[in-house]
Amino acid sequence: MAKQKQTTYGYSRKVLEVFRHPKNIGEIKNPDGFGLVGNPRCGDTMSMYLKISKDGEDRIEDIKIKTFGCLGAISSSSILTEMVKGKTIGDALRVTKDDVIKKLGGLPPIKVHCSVLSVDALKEAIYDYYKRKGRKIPKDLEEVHKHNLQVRESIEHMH
Amino acid sequence: MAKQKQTTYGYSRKVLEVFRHPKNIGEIKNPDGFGLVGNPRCGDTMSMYLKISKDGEDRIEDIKIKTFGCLGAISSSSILTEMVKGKTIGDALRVTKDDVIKKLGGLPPIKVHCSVLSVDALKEAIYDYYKRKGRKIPKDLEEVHKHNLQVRESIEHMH
Amino acid sequence: MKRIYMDHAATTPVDARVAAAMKPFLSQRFGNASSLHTFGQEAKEALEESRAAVARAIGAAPDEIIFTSGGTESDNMALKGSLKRGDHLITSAIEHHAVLHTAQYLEPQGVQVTYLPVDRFGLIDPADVEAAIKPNTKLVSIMHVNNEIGAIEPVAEIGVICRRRGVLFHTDAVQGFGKLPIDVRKMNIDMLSASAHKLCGPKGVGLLYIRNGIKLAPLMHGGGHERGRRSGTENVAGIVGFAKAMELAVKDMKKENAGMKTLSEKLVKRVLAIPDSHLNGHPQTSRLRGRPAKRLACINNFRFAGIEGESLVIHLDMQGVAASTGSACSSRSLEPSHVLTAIGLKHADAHGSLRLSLGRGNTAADVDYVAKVLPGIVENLRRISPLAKGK
Amino acid sequence: MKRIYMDHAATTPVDARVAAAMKPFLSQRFGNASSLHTFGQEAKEALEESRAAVARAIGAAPDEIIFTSGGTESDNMALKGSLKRGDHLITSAIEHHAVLHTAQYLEPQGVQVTYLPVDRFGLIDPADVEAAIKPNTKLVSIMHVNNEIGAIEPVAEIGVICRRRGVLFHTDAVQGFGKLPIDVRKMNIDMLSASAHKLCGPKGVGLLYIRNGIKLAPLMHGGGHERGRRSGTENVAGIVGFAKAMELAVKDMKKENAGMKTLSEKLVKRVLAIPDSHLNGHPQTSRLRGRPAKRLACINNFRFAGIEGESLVIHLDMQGVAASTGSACSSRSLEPSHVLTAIGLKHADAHGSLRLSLGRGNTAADVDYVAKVLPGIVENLRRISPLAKGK
Ligand SMILES: Cc1ncc(COP(=O)(O)O)c(C=O)c1O
Ligand SMILES: Cc1ncc(COP(=O)(O)O)c(C=O)c1O
Ligand code: FES
Ligand code: FES
Repeated sequence: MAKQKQTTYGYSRKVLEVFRHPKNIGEIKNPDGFGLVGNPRCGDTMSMYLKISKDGEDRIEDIKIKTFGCLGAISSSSILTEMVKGKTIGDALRVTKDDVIKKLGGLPPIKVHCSVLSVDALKEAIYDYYKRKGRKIPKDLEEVHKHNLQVRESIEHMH
Repeated sequence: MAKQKQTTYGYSRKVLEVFRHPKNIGEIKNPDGFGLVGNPRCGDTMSMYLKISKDGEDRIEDIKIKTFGCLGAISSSSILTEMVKGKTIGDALRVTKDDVIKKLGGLPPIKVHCSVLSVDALKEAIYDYYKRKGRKIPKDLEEVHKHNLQVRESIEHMH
Repeated sequence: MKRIYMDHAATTPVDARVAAAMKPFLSQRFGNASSLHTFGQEAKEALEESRAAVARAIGAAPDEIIFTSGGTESDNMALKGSLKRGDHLITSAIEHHAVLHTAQYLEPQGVQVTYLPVDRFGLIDPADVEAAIKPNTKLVSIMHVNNEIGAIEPVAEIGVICRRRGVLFHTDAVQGFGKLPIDVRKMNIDMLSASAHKLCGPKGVGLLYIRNGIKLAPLMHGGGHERGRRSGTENVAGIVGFAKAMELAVKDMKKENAGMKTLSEKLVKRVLAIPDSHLNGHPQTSRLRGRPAKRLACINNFRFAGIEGESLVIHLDMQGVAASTGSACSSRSLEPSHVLTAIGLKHADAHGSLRLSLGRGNTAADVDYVAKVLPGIVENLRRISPLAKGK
Repeated sequence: MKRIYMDHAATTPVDARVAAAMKPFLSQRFGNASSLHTFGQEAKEALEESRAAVARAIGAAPDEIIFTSGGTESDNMALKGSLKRGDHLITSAIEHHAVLHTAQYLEPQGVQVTYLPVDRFGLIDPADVEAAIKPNTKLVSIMHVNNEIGAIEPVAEIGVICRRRGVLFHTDAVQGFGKLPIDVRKMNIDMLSASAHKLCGPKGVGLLYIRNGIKLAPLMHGGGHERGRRSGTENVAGIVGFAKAMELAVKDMKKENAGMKTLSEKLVKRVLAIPDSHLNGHPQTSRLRGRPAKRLACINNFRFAGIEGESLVIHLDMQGVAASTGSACSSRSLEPSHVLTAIGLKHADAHGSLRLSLGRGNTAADVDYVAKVLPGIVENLRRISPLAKGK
């Protein structure tokens, strides 16, 4: 895991930069895939919208997010959308929380889970896309989804 | 008991004045009465020398002390000698620790026993005088003496 | 960029007059108050004058005051020093962590603890205190003013109950100290904690008032300072600063409170003009038809639907405004504020709180500036939030 | 009257450079280190820089240092935090009261305590430590430098023994800190207490080094500061001052020690010219034929037959010299110094001690002045003493 270097508010310079100007914020009308994930402890929530290419290459043509959460959550989700936009779903699924953290110049230990949240949001949206298309769902996506359902139940009362 | 007013080093102005210039310091060669008393806790020690008038009035003609001890002990013993010099033994025995403390403008609570020590030294010297003269010894002097013997045994090792 | 400080409930700058009072005790008059010589006696004298001054300010006797390293130590000492296995403690759900975590530490040691609930304004019902008293109840510890939402607890009423029922009463007065009048006799307070850095004094100095006759087990053993109740070389400069800060606070209490009230009203009005915004805490900040104030005017706590507090605070800071979400000490924790949860807020709402706490240095222009930048920040954060309504 | 301060083992004036370093953290940079905003971040940064600096100075990692309210709290925490019912503690008869009274408090709680004796110079034999270790020995707490007679204990040797035998080793380094080189790794120290006001830093700030991996029960519960190990808003100004004081001490250690040694030698020689006077403590203040120094040169403790200490100290003070008898914290107690008793002095001799402790501000002229007035005072007091010989 990339160690955090510079800190303001306990965050790296890059996190702050992304936080100031987050990218790909918003919603997509009639998305091809949609994911909503939350963290049961901190109550932070992300919704992820995908537009997937119709050319058989499963390329992420457009991606939008909304995040209710801390700087870690906002910057993780923003940078992730930038990292995967234009990639194929296969490549996008290979992006890990560590990639996100590295790109952000590190995250405080207590905030590592924020990057997990963003990666999970993407997986959840891809799960939704596969589901709609009636595709076979890879085991790890299935697991993320199951976990997410549990969490969402438990945080229902939070909002 | 007189409450202490002004304080330097925790002592009244008067205590300090007496401490700076203690009176009646020294010994008397061939005294008519001699008393040596000590305090078992703090280890302070006083020796008191009396010269008593031969006119049948038992007047304290001269009095000298030596004190190894704190400011409380030094000033108590000095002021006591001033208070009783010239008095009859009967009057001298009526001087209490409270009289001493009052004259000193008060003593810190932890130092009240220093004034007791000075009063005891006088009693012990008078006891000695009575003994030498073969006089009947009043009960309270007898008690002070007994107590003092015990104490002296217990502080022997201190010096 | 002009920087506006609106986090006075977290800490305050040392007043210049306080710093000036402290200075000689760092340099020329640096003696150890236990030393017999003149340097020591000077320090001792300053120490005792400070003690007498703060005692006077709250109606206590000087020997009822011991100086500590801060509010946390005072709270720890009041609880740990008075409670032993088998005793029952009554406290509230909205105490500062210095009380709450100490109570939680004592529970496995065999101390029973009742955490009283509060109403939606954070107020404790004295009747609840009375009802919770059991034969083994030893201590009631209820804070004077809550640090997050400014709730002013009915300390005098609780004091009467405790005295009548023969139960000790401690109050954590860290936030109200120097802002609300306190008379420990009239209010039947047995122990009281305060901390200098909340009233323009230095950090690292506090006090515990202990009513005469109450024996507490010491937290710190050693040289027997503070008449054996708190060992450790006294922080004379800090203590002198504390006393000076208290003197200034008491002298100007009426005037400062009036000023705070005016600023606070303006601030609340402007902030609540933001759509879907709410005040966490009681609206009544002064005596009204004979009923006492329910909230300290300088502590203003808001929430904005759909918005997370950390992001809000950092955006504000980027625009030059220092504020907080939750209490300062939990700003690095993931849990939502226990105080906001206790007044009934949902998790997300509790996470989205903003505390703007006013102090001596704040002006109407500061309030204007905050009121100007805040709506835009809220709007921006709502734009990226999946929880925000509309849009 | 010129006032000469020769009581640096009791406390020291804050160095002007230290006061200057502290100042901004009282006024402009006053933030609470737990706050998220810029004021808080600045405070946090200063706090962490200070932590790193003192850690570096003793060969520790920054996260092995926690800041406390002073040496007393550090000692209390080291002992109370590591010992529980059934454990065995080995300490010495000459520890500071902060250790000794804490040990005495722990005894009735079911902690066994061995108080090791010392030789006539106040030195502990490492072999005694080893011999005292039992299967339930949890902690050895032996001070680095004794505050009354300056004895330098064989801390490194004791460290080796403790490490080998799997026993924790704490040292109260309050007096040696910044005066003797310390490397906690090389010396196998597990915990170390220090206090800023002994090295020209402010009162009310101390530290406890806790080797990584050691878990101590906290003494103070609350907001979870110092990574949960010591709650309470950090005294940032004080901590910055502590770090600055340590930096200055380390930078000039060699030079200052050489200066102290010269002054001390002169002082000892002149004082011992008084009839029936003695040095309490080891004569060897520097490395000699490969053997380490046995006494810190700045702590010089004397006795004068037949003379009581309080009177001596007050006479000296009346002539402008601040000194002490016994340790500062027991100056108002009647008991003779436990340290002097432990090195075998009789009650009266222990009561008649005079400590002249040198520091940064002292000059050769100061020593000359003391050497000039002291003989007369001793003579005067002997004149009124029934215990003095001759005359
Ligand atoms: C209500 C309350 N109690 C206790 C404390 C702790 O005081 P200190 O920071 O001086 O340890 C604080 C502030 O931090 C507080 O607001
Ligand atoms: C050896 C020693 N340990 C502990 C202490 C206590 O430190 P503090 O005064 O900072 O509480 C002192 C001095 O007072 C000391 O000399
Ligand atoms: S704190 Fe939970 S997502 Fe950042
Ligand atoms: S302290 Fe004992 S006689 Fe004064």
